[in-house]
Amino acid sequence: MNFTLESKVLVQGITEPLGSIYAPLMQTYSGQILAGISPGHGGQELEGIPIFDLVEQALFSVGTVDTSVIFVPPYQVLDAALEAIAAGIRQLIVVTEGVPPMDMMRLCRIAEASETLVVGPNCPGIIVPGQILLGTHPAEFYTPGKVGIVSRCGTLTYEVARELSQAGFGQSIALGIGSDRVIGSTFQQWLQILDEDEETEVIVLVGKIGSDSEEVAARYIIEAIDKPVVAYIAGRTLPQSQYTGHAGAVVSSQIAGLRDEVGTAKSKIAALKQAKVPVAERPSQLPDLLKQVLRGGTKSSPKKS
Amino acid sequence: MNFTLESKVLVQGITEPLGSIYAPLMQTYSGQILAGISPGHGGQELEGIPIFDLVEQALFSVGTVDTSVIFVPPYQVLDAALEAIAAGIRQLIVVTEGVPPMDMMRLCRIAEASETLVVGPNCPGIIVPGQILLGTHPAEFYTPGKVGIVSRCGTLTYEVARELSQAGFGQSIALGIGSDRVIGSTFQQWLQILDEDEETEVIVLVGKIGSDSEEVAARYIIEAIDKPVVAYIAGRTLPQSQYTGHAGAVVSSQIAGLRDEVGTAKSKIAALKQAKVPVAERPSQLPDLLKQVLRGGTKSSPKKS
Amino acid sequence: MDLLEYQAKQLFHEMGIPILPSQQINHPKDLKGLKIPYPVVLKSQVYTGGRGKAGGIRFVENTIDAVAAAQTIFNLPITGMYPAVLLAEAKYDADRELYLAVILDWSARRPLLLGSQQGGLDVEATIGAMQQVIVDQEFSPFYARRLALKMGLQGELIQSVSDILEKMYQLFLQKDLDLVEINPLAVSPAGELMALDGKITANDDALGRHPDLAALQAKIPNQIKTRILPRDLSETTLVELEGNIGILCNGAGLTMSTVDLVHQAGGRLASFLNLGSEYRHNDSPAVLRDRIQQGLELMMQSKNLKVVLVNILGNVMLCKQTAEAIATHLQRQLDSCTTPFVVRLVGDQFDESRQMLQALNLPLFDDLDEAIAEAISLSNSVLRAK
Amino acid sequence: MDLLEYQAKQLFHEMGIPILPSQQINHPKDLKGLKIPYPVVLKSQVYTGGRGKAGGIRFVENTIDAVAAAQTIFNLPITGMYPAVLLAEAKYDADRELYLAVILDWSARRPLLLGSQQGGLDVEATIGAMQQVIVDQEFSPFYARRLALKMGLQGELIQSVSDILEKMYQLFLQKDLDLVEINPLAVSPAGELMALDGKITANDDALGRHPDLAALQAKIPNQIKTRILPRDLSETTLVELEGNIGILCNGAGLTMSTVDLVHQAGGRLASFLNLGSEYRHNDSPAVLRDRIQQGLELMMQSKNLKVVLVNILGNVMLCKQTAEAIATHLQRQLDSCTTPFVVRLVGDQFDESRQMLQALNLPLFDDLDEAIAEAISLSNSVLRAK
Repeated sequence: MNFTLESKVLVQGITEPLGSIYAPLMQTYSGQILAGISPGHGGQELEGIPIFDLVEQALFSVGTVDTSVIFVPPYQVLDAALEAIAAGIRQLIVVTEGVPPMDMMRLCRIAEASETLVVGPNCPGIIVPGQILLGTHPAEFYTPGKVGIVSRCGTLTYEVARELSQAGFGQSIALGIGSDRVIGSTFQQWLQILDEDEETEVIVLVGKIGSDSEEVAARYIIEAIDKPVVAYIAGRTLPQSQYTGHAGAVVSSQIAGLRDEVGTAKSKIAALKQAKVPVAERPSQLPDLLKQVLRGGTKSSPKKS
Repeated sequence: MNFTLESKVLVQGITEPLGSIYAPLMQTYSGQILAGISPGHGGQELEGIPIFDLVEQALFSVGTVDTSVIFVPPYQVLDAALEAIAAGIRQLIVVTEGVPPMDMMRLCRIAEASETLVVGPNCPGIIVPGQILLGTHPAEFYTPGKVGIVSRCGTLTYEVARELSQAGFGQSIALGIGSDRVIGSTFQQWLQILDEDEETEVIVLVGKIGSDSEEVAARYIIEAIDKPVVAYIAGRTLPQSQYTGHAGAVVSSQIAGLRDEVGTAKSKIAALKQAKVPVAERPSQLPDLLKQVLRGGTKSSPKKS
Repeated sequence: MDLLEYQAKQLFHEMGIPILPSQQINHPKDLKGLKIPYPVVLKSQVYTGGRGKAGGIRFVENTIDAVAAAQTIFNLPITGMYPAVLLAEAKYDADRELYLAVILDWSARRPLLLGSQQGGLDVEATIGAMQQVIVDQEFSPFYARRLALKMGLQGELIQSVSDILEKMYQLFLQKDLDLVEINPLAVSPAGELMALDGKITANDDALGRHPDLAALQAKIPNQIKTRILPRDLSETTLVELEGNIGILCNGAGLTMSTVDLVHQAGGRLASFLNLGSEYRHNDSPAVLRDRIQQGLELMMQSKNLKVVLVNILGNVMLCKQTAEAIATHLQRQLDSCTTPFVVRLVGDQFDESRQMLQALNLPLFDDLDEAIAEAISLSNSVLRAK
Repeated sequence: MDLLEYQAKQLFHEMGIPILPSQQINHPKDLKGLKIPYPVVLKSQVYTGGRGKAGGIRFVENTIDAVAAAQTIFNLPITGMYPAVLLAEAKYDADRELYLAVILDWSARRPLLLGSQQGGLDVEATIGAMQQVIVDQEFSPFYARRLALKMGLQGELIQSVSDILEKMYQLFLQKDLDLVEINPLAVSPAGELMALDGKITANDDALGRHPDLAALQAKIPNQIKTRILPRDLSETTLVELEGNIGILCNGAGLTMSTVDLVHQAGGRLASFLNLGSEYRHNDSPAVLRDRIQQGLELMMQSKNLKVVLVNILGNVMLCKQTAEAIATHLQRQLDSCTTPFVVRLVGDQFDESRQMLQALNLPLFDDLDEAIAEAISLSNSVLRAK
């Protein structure tokens, strides 16, 4: 993971509507956007950011880049990501919503083979408050600190960050891993990264009903995570049929032999409690839970205090 | 490279006509065929060799295997090879002729990523005289010794080996890399392997007109090969239009900017002579050339005598 | 998007998967021109399972019986839905029935092959016997043979069943499917295979690159279009409940959370509406303003609506843009709309936005709990006023 | 296998690559029913290049001119071949002409994208300006954009030319092609693209899995079938020369080497015939015997043949099998065939085979040089006997 003041960043799809809104916001935050990519727009500029037709062309001109933030249309995401990987970029943040699962499966396979970290798609990206913004997070909601937020939501992540900031809990990093069913990096991967991250003291996991992501994450916390984790799950009062995800997902879970109730708030909260993860009833309760777990120290076998 | 008395071997396509002829011959030579594969024939035997439906099933039963020799029909070669690679086998010998180039391109890409050695297709495979037979070489033509034969031909390899054996030049290894335009391992790869092989003292390269394989090999010999090499090129008296390969190959060479005369005996012999590789006029001249180069010592900077 | 059986079978046929001779029946009298010899099976073409138990599948021996049976099936609702089409199909003598499917394994981020020797039943009933193979790398037919062996198949069936699976996988890949299922795949006494029933679910995100599948979607009767998740502006879905507070929100997680908070605070919802995430690549500010306004219009259609709570979070520009969109909406409907609004927005432009909305007598909050308390209080006062 | 221009364009069209309105003309009178407005281009559909210079392409303004031009083109041989079909096509105003191709790079074992801004000319003439991109990993459209940039394209042409290249690549991959070429790809003043001429070479080894292409092959006139390399038994090709010795051999390298040895020893060849490699997966001993016999029958058709030299090498069984096949052939043709045979075989069964052939007065050698000397000596004695 390399998301610091030193990181060099590229924006793919910089002339797309979303790209042209967020690239300047990201640039304002820390000035690390070296170039934007938009085939056919090579030679132009967007608020001082030079635009190139091709990733490798940009790298030839601006030097090595750590991360690319991708705003291209959904059916072009796979190609943009493969272009970045082929050019040697090993951290990708895909903001775009609506990438076909088949494309993501192919991207995940190739990303795994090339050890590329893919965040998203359909995600707000990453913010390291005071250092770097890689995505759509409204910077004003965030303050530097020691809490790592990993979320499966977009705007709800902002809400949670705002509650924490107002309560004096700054963030070491905050990211949304993406709301789609097929995403690059998972809760488990990020829990591991945050567990090892020296700037992070405690982890806030933000989930919602649907899919088995939180259940799998809870299992992983039991096995591998030492730092304290608290969670918030949205959708606990929703009628069960709503928002429990795509029909295909249900078929998949059922056929895959998972028990029927996977995906419900009940199942997620039970799994998290089994992992000794306190679950907030509302975002505004998170600061209290953080105080409790920080008072109690790390979850087990503390590596550092 | 692991082609010794200790090697463990699998035969894919053991119930195909070629497979059922050569598997028993290979088994007679050194008894290293642990299993044969033929979907639908699991549980049967071929002259004592147990047959399985699937490679992984065979490995579960007989343990690890180094090499698979593939005799399946041409359109099934890619699948058989990928099955072997997925099961962890890293040396493949594809005897079958007529594999579509697109399949070979995909196989080469995946083989490179998994560091798998692919010999063939359309090849007689490998023989290490006195140790192991992996393919179709008529064992009676070969004797153990210090000459490594690497050939782009099939039956002509046998002819060359027979001349050498009769003249007292036994072989450390002999192989055909395949007559097709798209093949797994190249002359260069094998020249390198034989250059490093402790059992090989001198290398005989057997080529024929068509393609640029010998020209490329000659360039590689200049750059990277220390041991003495002698060569024989078939087709030097053929009318030029005959056997210079597939129309596509010509287009490819021409468009790729290679000079027109690539592929002719003249071009190949000139390239080899430039690499200080003596070229025999006929197979029966090879023993004389071998005596000359062995008297002269290694080509340059001798590593061992 | 689900396909009907006959649509799925058409795709099977194009891919070379064997299906029985069959004919689409749009009206009972079509049976008089039937080209398939009797006995024939008539099957209700509906999107739900369990049609056999419900009486939606009938075997008939002659035209008179067939017309009568077709009339019955056309008039038989299955989980509330009537078929627009029946499928008339030849009968088949199966020796055994298998189950085969290719689905997306969302957690593994890989396709998954599924198979069982206990086909013909509900999937749920046979989960215990279901075998799985993950397609870990680029597909190759050996993955299919691996499944066939795990299913316990032997001899020539290993190859023939693998061949069907390979074709199912190609279909899955080429058409961006979430699911392709054959259940049952019949095995005749001679070992021949026949797809007797099939199910295909196309991925909604990928429909834009499959005009042939998108055309099938256009044919889906309106009664069941609610199965389709919202994808673009025209399909933002309003979820209606029994209370009186309406929630307009952006993003699924924030919407769920806002619903939870209202419920937890004792409020009762008339409806909620998620405007969708911020991550649509073509969301310019103009598109967002339009979407907010269209969302508000849709929201006003909910029954029992007494208070609207707007909770929209996002980038620095969104605060003012939302306020503007609400203002435009209210000015446009000034006469007809008397429903009170409670708006929660956050951002640098909060004060500016507050002034804009104050001119319309709308309270603007930056604290969500406060906004919710106000919305509930307003909804209660409306109730009391009744 | 090469496709004709109109066949290539049909595939372009199916793939969504823009082509001009066109019509296949089988006879000059077809032009009376022409549906394309004049002016029109008439093009000879032959397999060779250079048809423009040879007069095989003509612009016509009306039906009378068109019929006359068509008659001329039908009667105009191009490198010895007459067209069976003409293509009538609309005229196009091109602002610029590009060259695009996808081929196999045999050495790199990867597909290669080729492009140049100097289209419309002979490839050979523009090799200097040709840009290349190797498709190193799984294809993705960025490889096409990489080529477009290397070609020096700018602005919207980068994307539009890449789109065409992507479609060419899909065609290349789906149909197992050796070559797909568009030359020229016209760019209109408005920036629209149009494939004015195209060339497709299908891979012969893969034809078995492309019935649509194999069907085109069946239509190729006999006069040019010799372009097709031998693939199966029915197509083993006899190469005829001017001398009097015939060589029957197995494997290309061994055949070439035997030809060389005969030439080097002063012999002159009537013909040589390569029975093919031993690596056809379905070569059972019975198939091999049949192939040897059919090879001998084919060999006997060569003009001036005075001596047949058989040189067959292979596994332990092949020696005796070959002897048997020769014996069967000779016994069958005992009366008609007086051509002397010289046979060279090697193997454990050499003695057994020698006995078998001795009964037919055929000398069997295990040394190739000796066999060749004998063949030449026999051919000379035949010459002297004349």
